Amino acid sequence: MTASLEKGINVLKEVIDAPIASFFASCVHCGLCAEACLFYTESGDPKYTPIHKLEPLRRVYEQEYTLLGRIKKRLNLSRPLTDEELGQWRELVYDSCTLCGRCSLVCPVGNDIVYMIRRLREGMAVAGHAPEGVIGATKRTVEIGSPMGVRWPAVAAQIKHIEADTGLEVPVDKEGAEYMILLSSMEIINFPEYLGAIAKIMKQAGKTWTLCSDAFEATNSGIQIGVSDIARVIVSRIVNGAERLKVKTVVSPECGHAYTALRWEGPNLIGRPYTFEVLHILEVLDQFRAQGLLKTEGFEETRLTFHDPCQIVRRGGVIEPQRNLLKMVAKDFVEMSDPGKYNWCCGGGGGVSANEDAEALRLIAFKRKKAQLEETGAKTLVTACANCRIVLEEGLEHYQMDMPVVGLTELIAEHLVKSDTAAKEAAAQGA
Amino acid sequence: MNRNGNLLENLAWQGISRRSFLKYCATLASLMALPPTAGRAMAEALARAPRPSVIWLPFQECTGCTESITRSHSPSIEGLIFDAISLDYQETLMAAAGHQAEEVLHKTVAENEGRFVLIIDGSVATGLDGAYSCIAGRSNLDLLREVGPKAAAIVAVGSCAAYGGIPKAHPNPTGAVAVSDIIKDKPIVNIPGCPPIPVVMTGVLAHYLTFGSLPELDRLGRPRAFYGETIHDRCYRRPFYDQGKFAKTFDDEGARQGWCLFELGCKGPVTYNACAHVKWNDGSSFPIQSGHGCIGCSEPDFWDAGGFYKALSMPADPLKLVAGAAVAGAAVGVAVSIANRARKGAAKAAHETATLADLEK
Amino acid sequence: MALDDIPIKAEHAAGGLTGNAQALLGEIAALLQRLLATGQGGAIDLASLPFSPADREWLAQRLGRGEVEIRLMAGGLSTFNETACPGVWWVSHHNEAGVRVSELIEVARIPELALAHPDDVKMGLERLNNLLNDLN
Amino acid sequence: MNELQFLTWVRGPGLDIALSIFLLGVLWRLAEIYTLGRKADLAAPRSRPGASGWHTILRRSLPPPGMVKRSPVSYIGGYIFHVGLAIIVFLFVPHIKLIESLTGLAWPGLPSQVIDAVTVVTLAAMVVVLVDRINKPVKRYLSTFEDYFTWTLTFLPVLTGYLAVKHLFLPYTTLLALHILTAELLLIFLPFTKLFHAFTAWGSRWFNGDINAKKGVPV
Repeated sequence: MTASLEKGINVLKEVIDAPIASFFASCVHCGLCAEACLFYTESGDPKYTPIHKLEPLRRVYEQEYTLLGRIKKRLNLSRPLTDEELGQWRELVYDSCTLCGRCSLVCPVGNDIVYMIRRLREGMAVAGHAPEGVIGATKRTVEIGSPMGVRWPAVAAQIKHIEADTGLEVPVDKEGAEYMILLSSMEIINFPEYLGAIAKIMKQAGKTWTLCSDAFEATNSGIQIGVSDIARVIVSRIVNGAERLKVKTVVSPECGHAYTALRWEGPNLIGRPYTFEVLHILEVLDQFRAQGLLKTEGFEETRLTFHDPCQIVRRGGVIEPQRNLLKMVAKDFVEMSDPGKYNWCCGGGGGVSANEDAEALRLIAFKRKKAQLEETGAKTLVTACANCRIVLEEGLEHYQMDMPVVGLTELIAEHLVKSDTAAKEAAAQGA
Repeated sequence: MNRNGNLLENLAWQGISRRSFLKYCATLASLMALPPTAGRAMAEALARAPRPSVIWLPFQECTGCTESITRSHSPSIEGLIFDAISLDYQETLMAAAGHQAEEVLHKTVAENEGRFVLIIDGSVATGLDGAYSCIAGRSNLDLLREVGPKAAAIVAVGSCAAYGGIPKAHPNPTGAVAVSDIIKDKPIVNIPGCPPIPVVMTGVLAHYLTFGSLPELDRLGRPRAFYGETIHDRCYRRPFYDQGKFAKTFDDEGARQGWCLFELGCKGPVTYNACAHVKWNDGSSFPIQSGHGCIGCSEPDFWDAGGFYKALSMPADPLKLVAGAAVAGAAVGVAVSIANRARKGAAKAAHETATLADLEK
Repeated sequence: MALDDIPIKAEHAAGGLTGNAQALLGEIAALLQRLLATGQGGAIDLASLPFSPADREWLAQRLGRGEVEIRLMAGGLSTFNETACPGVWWVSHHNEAGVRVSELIEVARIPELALAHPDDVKMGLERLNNLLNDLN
Repeated sequence: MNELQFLTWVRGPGLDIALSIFLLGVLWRLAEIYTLGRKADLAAPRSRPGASGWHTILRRSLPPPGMVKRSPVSYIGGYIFHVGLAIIVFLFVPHIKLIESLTGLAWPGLPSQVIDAVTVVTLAAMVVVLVDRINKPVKRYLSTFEDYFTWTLTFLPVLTGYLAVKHLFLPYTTLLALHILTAELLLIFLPFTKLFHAFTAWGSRWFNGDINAKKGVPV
């Protein structure tokens, strides 16, 4: 295998840009980013201070791109980065960072710390210091097509089940459809209800849609491990599929980083803007709601709360749709503390959930979510990210909390008005 | 004048009452920051004081100091202090001249060795062996070296004698120095000022006559009683400084309102002297009261301290390097920027597309 | 042109109290107590501490005016004004030109300068005796 | 060298040298940092009111919800000493006079009693944040020599300025000279230490705001 320190440092030299230079020049070591990071707040260990996690990147920046740093290096006043040091930082850069970006929101000098962590991972990964679990997921995504090893036949089998259950068609490779629906392998395996829910909603809204047999998987481990070259390969499948089927809109599923990868990183990875639009499923549902195409009946009676997935909300900009949608179906919806862009991560994003080394720490970090949940007094937890959902379920189980975790799309689907009533209503409106 | 009688009798003879004298002593004590009750002790001591011999030597000077002293309070009650001393040699004031005067000087020095008080005004020229300033064919430097060591104490009157003064101003062509630069082993009282306040001088002499010792001096050899506080501290315009009210020009509304002259270059904050409370011309005014900032004339090297009309917080000299530094900074910036872009370009050129194989060693 | 014609009017800073005047009241009280206990008074020189015109005004107002006023003509006018606290005198010395040269608060039963010195009394007696002799 | 000569030196050649190094450093460092460039973002932007680099420049001056409670000393102490320093540096009349003589720009100042009070509060706040840096595990962990060095560089001019105005410990002239000297040291080191955040924090906030504004997140 061909990972090397030289490759890592070369990549770091490539990714360092004016924002990173400005961020490092601005840091005053105030430590406030630590207070925003659940790995620090829950463990109390100062090594988890976000800005400290960037020390290797800072040293490369200083030694390569500042005159004083280069002079110091020339005079042997500063040590070059070693492979061993980079290895020591794996825990800080991968195990204890979910790329949640909360630190970037509190830094008083304005440093976008997660922007830098994402780029430090570029170098860490090709220097061979990514965690095994994340490497495995990345390999499976590239070689098999999905991080969990799901192939098209498994999806095809699911489709059959769903078509049988709902009596609705699940279109595949239908050219010219308005929406191309993506899935995350987590959903295919653990939450097959999602696809059924989409079929019902699309039917009610009267929209054309399709799956793409060679681009059904939305997740992108390349982003989590931090290798743009690999992320590009993965995202290109979706771009090619969408362009082949000439769809108007590609819909990112209930998966956080898939949205970031496709919506925000994708065009930059392939080096051109898309010819189609990318929306998160929550955005699509909210548009349907606004257009009156989404009709629900009945309400959830129990108290609900919503966990904002970082990549969709703080890192994705989808903030109001989930709230609009919840109001349609929930009588007793309560916000968690720090809702919206200030949400606290579930502790498993950014590849952490795929990383066995991080498991113990992740459960410690979950104490934050546990406290938030207890504070709300909610009986059911709704979210919109399959990865969050798994991590939340594991955390709740570990702390012996009895609380079902539901995907928002499924919840909406459960409350869709039955087709005959819908027809009646439509008729009434027509009259 | 009966110079041998008791001082008070002398005074009475001149129509000056005991109470006038006591009042003068009380005022003097107050000026010297002695306890108010010291006035009486002072009066008693002064009345009994012996009459020490005093020699006044003028060096590189302008006679301004002498003018100042002789213009002290009319009808010169300070002058009466001089009655208490025997001013045996003072070129400007003495009637004798030429060889006669020189004789008096040498006779006095010889007769009073170790007992006379030596007053000096003017700086000491040291260039060309002191040839820049001579009396009777002898350089001041030479004379000081001869007479200085024989004095009981030396009083350096005026900024020139005390610190070198204007003769010492850059580029100091005569190699002017202070008396204290030449004489190291005698008590020297510095009474700086250009000129100094008359009462400061009489105060020092009165102290010497009263207590037989020199008053308490500060690090620069100045009587603490008069030089203990800055002009700024005792200035009646100080409240305006504190309120941020400043005259911006010499004829603006602020100047008319009597606001603080800091911005017009007043050196009051760094000038230790008694002008602001003792004042000049029989206590009638002092420079700031008449609308001009203090020039700091009683401070060492005041002449070279960056200009009389520049506020203390302003640059003392024109900035010469800054423009060049800005150009250099921009040049370094551009050079580093070009080098950085080249480095980044090289890193990009060296990029090998990462594959799965690159994730592991 | 008279001095007052020069259009420079020093306005005094509003308030302008330094707080020193208040501290002085305590010191005066201590001196008075000592005067009662030991017969020995004392004096406070108002020029020796930072004292604004406002401070002076404040102190003068607080101390008030008493019954006795002494004027001394010796090398200029001096005034000794008893304050509303007997034993506390407000003393101002002026020179011949009329400029105030010092100002004190004196704590004594009679200001020291107002008392006739025994030597001066002797001279007075001598003078009287001479007068009597001349008359006889 | 006597104290007036010392003062004249720091007001003259010393100031010239310090301002030159400062200016050189600032231009060099700004060019070094901001010419590194960045890639254009090709993703279709989402716009949301309040999300932009400029908004973030302003918004980051206020603490995010809950943060004051989590780190009260950093915020309260930090506010006090930053605002205090700004008041002292830019609203004390002699300083304005200096700026005016260098740039021609002037504005009204504050009474010196106000400046005195602000100075005392600022010094106290600086001591408190230093103690916090030593006591708080995160800050202690992050701190290097530079953090303590720059604290000292910032503290000394304020302290010497206060002592000079109040005539404490040393003659005014000496203290004024020391005050100017320490301020010059601050200027000299500012571009090359974390103190440079006085310049780059605005750029950093703008970048952060701009990067996230593309996603429609007002950070």
